[in-house]
Amino acid sequence: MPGVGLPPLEQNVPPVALRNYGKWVDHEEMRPGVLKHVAESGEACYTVRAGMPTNARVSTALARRIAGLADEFAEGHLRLTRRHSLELVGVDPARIDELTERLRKLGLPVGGTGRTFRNTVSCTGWIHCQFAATDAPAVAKAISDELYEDFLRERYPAKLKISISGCVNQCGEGSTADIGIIGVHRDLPRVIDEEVARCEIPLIVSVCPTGAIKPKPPKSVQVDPERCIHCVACAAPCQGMQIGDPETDGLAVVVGGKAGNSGSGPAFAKFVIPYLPNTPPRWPEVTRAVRQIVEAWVQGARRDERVGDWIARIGWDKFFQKAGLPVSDKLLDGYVLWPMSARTGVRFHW
Amino acid sequence: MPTVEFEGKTMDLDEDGFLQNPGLWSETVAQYFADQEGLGRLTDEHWKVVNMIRNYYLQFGVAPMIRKVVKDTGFELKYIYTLFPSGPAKGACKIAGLPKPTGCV
Amino acid sequence: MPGIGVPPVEANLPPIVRRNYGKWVSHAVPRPGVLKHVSESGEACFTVRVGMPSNARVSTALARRICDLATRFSEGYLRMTRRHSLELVGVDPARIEELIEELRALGLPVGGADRSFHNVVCCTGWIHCQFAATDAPAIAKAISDALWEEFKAEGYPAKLKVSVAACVNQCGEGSTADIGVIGIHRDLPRVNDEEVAKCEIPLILSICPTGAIKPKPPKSVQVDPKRCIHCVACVGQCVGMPIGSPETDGVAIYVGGKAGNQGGGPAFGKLVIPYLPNRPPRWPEVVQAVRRIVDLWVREARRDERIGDWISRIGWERFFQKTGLPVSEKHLDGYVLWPMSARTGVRFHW
Amino acid sequence: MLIVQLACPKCGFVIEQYRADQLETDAQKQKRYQYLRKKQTLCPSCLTQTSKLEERRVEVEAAPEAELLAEGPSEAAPVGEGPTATPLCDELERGPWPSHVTELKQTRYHLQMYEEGLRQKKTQWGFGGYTSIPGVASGILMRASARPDIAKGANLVRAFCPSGTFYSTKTLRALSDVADRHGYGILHLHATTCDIEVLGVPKEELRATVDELVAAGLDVGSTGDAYRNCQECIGPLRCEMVLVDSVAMRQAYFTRFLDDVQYPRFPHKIKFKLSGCPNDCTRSQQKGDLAIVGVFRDPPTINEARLDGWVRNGGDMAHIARMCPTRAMEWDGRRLTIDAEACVRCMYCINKCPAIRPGGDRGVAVLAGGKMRGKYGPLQPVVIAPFVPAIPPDFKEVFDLCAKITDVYDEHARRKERLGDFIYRTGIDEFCRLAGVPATPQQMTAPRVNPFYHWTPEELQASRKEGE
Repeated sequence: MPGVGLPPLEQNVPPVALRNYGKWVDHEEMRPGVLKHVAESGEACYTVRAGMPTNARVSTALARRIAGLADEFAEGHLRLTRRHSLELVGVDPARIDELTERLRKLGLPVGGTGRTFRNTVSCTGWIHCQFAATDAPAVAKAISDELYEDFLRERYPAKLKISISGCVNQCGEGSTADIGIIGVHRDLPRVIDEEVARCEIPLIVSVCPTGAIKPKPPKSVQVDPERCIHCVACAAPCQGMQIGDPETDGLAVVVGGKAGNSGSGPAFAKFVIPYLPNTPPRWPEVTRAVRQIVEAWVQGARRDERVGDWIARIGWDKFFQKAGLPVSDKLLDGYVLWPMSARTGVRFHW
Repeated sequence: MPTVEFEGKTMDLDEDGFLQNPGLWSETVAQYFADQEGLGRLTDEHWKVVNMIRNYYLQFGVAPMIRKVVKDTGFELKYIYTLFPSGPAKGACKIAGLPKPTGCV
Repeated sequence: MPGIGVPPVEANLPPIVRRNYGKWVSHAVPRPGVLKHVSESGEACFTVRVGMPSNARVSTALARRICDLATRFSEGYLRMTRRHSLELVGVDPARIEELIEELRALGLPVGGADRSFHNVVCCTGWIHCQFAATDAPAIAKAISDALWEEFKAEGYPAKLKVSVAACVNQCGEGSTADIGVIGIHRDLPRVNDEEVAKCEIPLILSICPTGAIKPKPPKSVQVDPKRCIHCVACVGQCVGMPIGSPETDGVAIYVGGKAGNQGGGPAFGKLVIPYLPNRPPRWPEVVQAVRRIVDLWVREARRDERIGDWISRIGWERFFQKTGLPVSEKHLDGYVLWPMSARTGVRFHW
Repeated sequence: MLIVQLACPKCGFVIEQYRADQLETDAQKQKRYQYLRKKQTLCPSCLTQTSKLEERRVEVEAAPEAELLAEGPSEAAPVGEGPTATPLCDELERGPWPSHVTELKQTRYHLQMYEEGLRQKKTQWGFGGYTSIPGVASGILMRASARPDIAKGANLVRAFCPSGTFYSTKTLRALSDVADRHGYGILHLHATTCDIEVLGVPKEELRATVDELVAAGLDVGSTGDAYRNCQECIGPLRCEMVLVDSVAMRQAYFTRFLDDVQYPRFPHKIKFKLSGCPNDCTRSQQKGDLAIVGVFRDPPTINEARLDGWVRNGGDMAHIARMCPTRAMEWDGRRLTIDAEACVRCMYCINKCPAIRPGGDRGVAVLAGGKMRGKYGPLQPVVIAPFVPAIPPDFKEVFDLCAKITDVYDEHARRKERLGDFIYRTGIDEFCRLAGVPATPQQMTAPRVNPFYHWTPEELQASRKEGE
């Protein structure tokens, strides 16, 4: 029966972490993928970080193999980070090379700490979700393959986090990352009258942020194409509102998101490419765009400047110039937060 | 689409057993759904919740918020889950002949 | 007959300005209230700037005397600035002292240029306006009297502009200035059914920004006190909705507005005191508050920092701490631009 | 060869086809054919929902394409040389990065669903939502299949990750056992709110799955309009920056709010995130309906001796001073000073130089209203209280405020309105009034610009009295 809450700490936390709970004083990035934390007592704790299959989709077969390595190298404990990477904590420093090799044999690269390309975060996409406008795991795989070397080596001015969401619901968090990919639908919801008749019509009408949905007597609704902003809010509460079309679905690229308070502070990423088509299985247009943005950043940013900080310094005007991206009216926010996006004054970068 | 014959009427149900045409609802239909849910004979307390939900739905076209159900019936939330083990949204709404509350985002 | 448009440019220009049209190369402020502009040809043009009665209310008697001075000192021409001060342009530098003396005899101070207290902009107020919640000219007079010496000297870190608007319609521009005083009503519009019946009711409803006004059959409206934000939008549309009461009307004080793009860039002033009562004829609380803010700014700001620039450097939390002004939820913007006012992240000044 | 096709009556898309001779003899095919003829099907091309597929008989020369003859789970799909049933999935196994497809192939997941998705550029999954079974009000999610010809819909069970997202191998193996026994044998480590997901559980095995997860120490929940799984940063378990005990705080959250987590009752979901310092490793300041972030009020401390050593070893203090976002640092080559007035405790210098550490006087800031979609799109949570003491073991002050915030939300929000959308609609001032939170300058980027604010009758009465 549910209702037990969390397991006791001892059940899953490795002894080295329990011994030094709240007593950590220092840490060091030894090399990409290897962290050393030092506690008050002087005890050092080595962590090895590895990339995981996109969407953190792990077969039980791989999970068991990872568990085997954890038994062998990390006192039977392991950890998943907030970015879906794997960490073995409390590894004997003399055996790190061996562990790295063993992980490589499992296909898991060691890296993704410091100024590197980090493990991507992505949602389930077409593997198992009805909303996905694009396949986040495959896009994540394509980008990860493209930037693979940068996961292993520190070539960047600062860390680079890339997240991919299959749709605007953003379970894959596109908006939070330095570079985000967000699946977008561009067509109107198709109203299936018989289905809508069984839904809560006032709810469908009220969730629409632009008032584009009006009741259509006797028991259906109609969508005003002039007003619809393809937010899919109506698709969630009613299966009679179907959106999506393989010919017109695709994805958008956003840049400059981050969570921490340093640099320019926490911010959502901003749209820079409003639409790229779905081109499975490898989405070459997307990887090309990401590469273009990454290289402009690597070239232009100062040390410690994440993508958003860099852009905050040089200005969006310059960003589009340097990244070689076109600007369109789609990038002008006309929605709720537009006063934050529209510029006042004439402090331009030319 | 699954159907069920009841009191001489054919009722369409969705895959989770929700009534597709709320107009066919009656108290005996409610009892039928309660049997399907394994609740046995509906008590006055069950009816209090069912009637509250149904009346709200008929008035506003949407299911009431759970806080409203708790307030209007005077039952604790956990007790409502005891009355309707699959929950006020699913269990009680089904018995009250409402459409299935759906969506996960 | 109307239809001639504006007079020819030359018609009212002093000869020295006509001669050097578009050829100005530099300017300086040799002494408070005196500007020296130099043109390509090397010709220097001296301007004397003069404080004017509040609201630029000038009797024809005073106007004639000013004309006499202009005839004697500036070839018969004069100018009004955008901040209601008077300028005599093209004055012989040898005669500036004499002119200042003559102006003093008329009761008009010379000053209000560069790092000083500039002429106050204000609206008509109770002199001649039906909307005024306070009397802008009297407040402008009270503040100008208090900062009288600072008009004639240059002791500030940067210029100080104060504007006074008697109601939220802001003909007196409170929001644009370093310190703005804005008259506010705090009570609800009183609906006079008979009068409202003669107005365009749909217009009254649609102009209300918060939907606080609902029709009251047969031919009137009612106001929801929870929703009304005292914006007086409805008051302007219908005589049947008067607002205001002597006991509850008063002023609010805004700080940090400016137009130029330097420093923090163009911005509106921000609310710092939500309400002070109307205390004619001298509004001592308002004067005191202005004095307090100005003194602190003078003490703490770096050279060239206008009030808004200074606050954006030290942070609003520090501003409130240092001025000792209380903060209430009225300072939290809950209206259209609130996402720009509410803070995200935790980058606090303590 | 005679082919029997079932096509969409609207757009003519062939949804399924069979060789006529096989349809005669193969009972399995016959059954599926009958099923499709009767059951509602969603046309993957034009998305018409229909129960009346059009039947066509066509004569073709060659054998029909393999993918249209998909016959269920892909474990039978040939691997290795030659054309396979899943060429697009196979492509995603190439490249150096670990592949999710390789993982999917080792499980009972119906890979053909994914292959078809990639081929048609469209998800093959149908409508889904939260569901519950007796005794388990929260933690189960179902998703229908839009291609019942390939795979049935599937349920998934959500469980809370353990503290700090550490796993003992015992727990991970137990989890793998559950996923093998009842699901496809695929794990999701983790889903968006840091939940574990066991995918592909048949309806009748849901209860057993839940019980076995709970027995392994992994309680279930985190679906529906409830408090969700609370995400905390690694905190005291392996981080020197942590200002407040985020791990103990999460434990306290579950102790206090377990019922609110497991019995949905709110207008919409409420996601909780706890970060021990302003670095915000849980991204609470973007994603948290309620975001709790550790903060410190005293200025950062400088360990002079350590700084000397660090600089001697090549530490670039001049760069750090230059990059300080508020220019609060001065470095003359030997002495470092931090202007406490200008410093906003952003953590940049602390992250970059081990000689600079967070100052004292620590607590948490509580922010509310973050989310990624909802009605008004992505909104960052806004500061409700900039400093609340965080006192273990129960962190009463912090969670009292959270409960107050969600009470106001529960009482006043509309159905399916996220907390951020509700605050957006009501206005932050009104929301703070309702929640009884005193205003602080730390809540504002700047005070308001417009002069339009509410005055209460009491406030007016006070003025009137004064006037008498």
